[in-house]
Amino acid sequence: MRFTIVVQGGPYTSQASLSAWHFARAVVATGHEIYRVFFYHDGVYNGNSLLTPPQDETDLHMAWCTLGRDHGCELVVCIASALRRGMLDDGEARRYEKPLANLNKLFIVSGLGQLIDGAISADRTVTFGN
Amino acid sequence: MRFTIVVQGGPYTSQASLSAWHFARAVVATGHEIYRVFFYHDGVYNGNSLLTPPQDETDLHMAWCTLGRDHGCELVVCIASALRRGMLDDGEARRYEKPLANLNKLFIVSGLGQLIDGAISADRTVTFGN
Amino acid sequence: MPANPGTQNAPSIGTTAGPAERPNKTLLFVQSQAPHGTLYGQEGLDAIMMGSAFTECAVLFVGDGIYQLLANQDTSLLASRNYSVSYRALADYGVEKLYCTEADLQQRGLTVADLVVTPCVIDSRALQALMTSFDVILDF
Amino acid sequence: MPANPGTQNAPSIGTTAGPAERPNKTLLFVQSQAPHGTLYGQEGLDAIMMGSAFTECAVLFVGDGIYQLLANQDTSLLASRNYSVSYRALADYGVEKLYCTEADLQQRGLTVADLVVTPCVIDSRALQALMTSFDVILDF
Amino acid sequence: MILHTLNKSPEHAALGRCCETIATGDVLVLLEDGVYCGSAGRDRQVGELLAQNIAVYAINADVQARGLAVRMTRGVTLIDYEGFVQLCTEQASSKRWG
Amino acid sequence: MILHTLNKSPEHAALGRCCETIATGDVLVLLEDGVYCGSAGRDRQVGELLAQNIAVYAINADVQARGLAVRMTRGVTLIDYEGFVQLCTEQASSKRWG
Repeated sequence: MRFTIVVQGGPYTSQASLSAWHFARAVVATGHEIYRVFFYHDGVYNGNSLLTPPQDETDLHMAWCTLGRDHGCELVVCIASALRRGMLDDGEARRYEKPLANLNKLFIVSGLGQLIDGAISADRTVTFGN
Repeated sequence: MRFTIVVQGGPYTSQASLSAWHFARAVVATGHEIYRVFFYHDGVYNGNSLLTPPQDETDLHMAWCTLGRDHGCELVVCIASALRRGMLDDGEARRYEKPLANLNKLFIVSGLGQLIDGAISADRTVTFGN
Repeated sequence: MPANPGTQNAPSIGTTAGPAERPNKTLLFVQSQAPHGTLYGQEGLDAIMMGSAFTECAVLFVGDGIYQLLANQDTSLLASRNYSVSYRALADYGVEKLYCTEADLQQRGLTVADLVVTPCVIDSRALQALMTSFDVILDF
Repeated sequence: MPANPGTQNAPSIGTTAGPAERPNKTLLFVQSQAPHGTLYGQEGLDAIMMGSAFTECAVLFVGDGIYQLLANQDTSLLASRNYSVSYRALADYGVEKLYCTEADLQQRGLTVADLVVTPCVIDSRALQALMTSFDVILDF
Repeated sequence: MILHTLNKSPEHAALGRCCETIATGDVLVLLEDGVYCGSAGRDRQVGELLAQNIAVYAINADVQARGLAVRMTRGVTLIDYEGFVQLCTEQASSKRWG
Repeated sequence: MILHTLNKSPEHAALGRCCETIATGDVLVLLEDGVYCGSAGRDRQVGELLAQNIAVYAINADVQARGLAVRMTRGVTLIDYEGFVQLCTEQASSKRWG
């Protein structure tokens, strides 16, 4: 089956991101497929390439990147949530004349249509939030 | 009287930051003094210079910057909270070999000692959180 | 991407399905937070409007979520966005099915006359049936 | 900055005050969230340890906050930090006054024997007096 | 005495815990979603505090934003942020419930 | 049928709302702070669901992390994340309570 995973909580602040990541790994481990991980609300903070957690804690940003790279999972960040929270890719940084981008290139900035498409196109949609 | 204001919520996500900012302005407007604004937990996201809210919404990052500049309020971001959430100043970005800093220079990165000192040294400490 | 966000007035399930196409899944959006205290309501409403361009959508207000529809919200002192009025526009997006429960209204001393739009008031048995009748539930 | 974070074992209020110095304010830290679900507990504990270097500190556990002290937490499967054991170190930091209420324990089917440290169990009247007896309350 | 702030609706345990703990002479400030605790139909516990002569305030900006202007319980005093600051100066400390 | 997830302790209104809405044939997965709802002393409502033959699961990693391994109510089945995925495939949709 194909899963869309919706992440609404920020890393560390709430457990939502950690739970979603464990769930995503289990989807892959059980032979299912991740259609898309959609980061909404504070979930967009997972794409912050500057996350610097203590060395003895799980690096959630790197964990998502690894999942995206190793399994080709699409990691999509909601553009409206991201702009409001200051998570920018190169294109948005240029457009809004900000000096830099902090979103990892493995994360795709896109619209809410990707959430709806994910919900419609995947076999199952599971949400993790605060 | 001198106030220390503790902000534990992220901008927009919860109302805590907006309430704290209204309160801070009222402290100044009523002739009192802000000893320090201490940003803890998700409050550190208020220092993100990349925040790009919709044009018809209050720009909380700029609002704090204005308060800091116009009234000389000390805006202190907890370093442990900030690192974990990827809010870095130039020094921390260099130290952790990250390519860029996203914390506005009007915000000071410092330790939890500044929270304790704020609580001890101010006449009143008021916390805004989720 | 199989979905086509072309039509604004989402036809009901089945009628959109062309010969080689599966019918679109139907979506139930659930709003469960009070407005302004968190951004869930506002960002949830954005998602509902987007959903209406793709497929059949309905909205369920549970618990404090019903407060999002309370009339006469005035956010000018708060310097925040009064998005409650946008719920009136949902019908133009083809989202005409709004639901809440009798218990949630009563517990809050509210009637539908207090709200900016008029949701369908259901009991908990109908709530179970409602949730089962949609393909996907999206929670805010 | 007037405070001096030099001493680890915080003496009680009054004894630190030198001739030209006001006595340090005393701090009551309040932990009100369960562990792991949010970061409040862990970041609150960091603040308590820092506080102990400055002045007299005590910790009040209210509601689900008492769950932070539950013994036998094992976060290895979760890949999260088990900071509950650090509460045992608080005494070394001079923080010896930990409080919770009888009602909160009972409501959760807990006794102090279930906890990694032994807080002082108080009733709600004593809780009022406790909160009033500290200069500053810091909530997590 | 203590200024208590409450920023959650009556759905949350914070309200009950605040009411158990608040003492005569303390004051309560309802802000953000806490203002629902002082609105018609949700005000049982706040009513009990008022009956005990505990002063209850609500931030007007939050009341207006939530459409509660005509629904607030008699006895709950609406204040602006300046009034909130003033109350803070009058009480020895503050405690947040949320 | 629906897979319900609950990630809040019994202090929150989410538990009651979930229990009102869950139907025969649905399943409940307790995760994060939701696992407290299936622990000794806090399990009244989960006990009622079990009595109605509604299957209740709890994420083992969350149970262990919170020190609840020996305190979980008999009848609540501990699962790992793989088990959670499996349950999702068996139910038509999922609903989050929090």
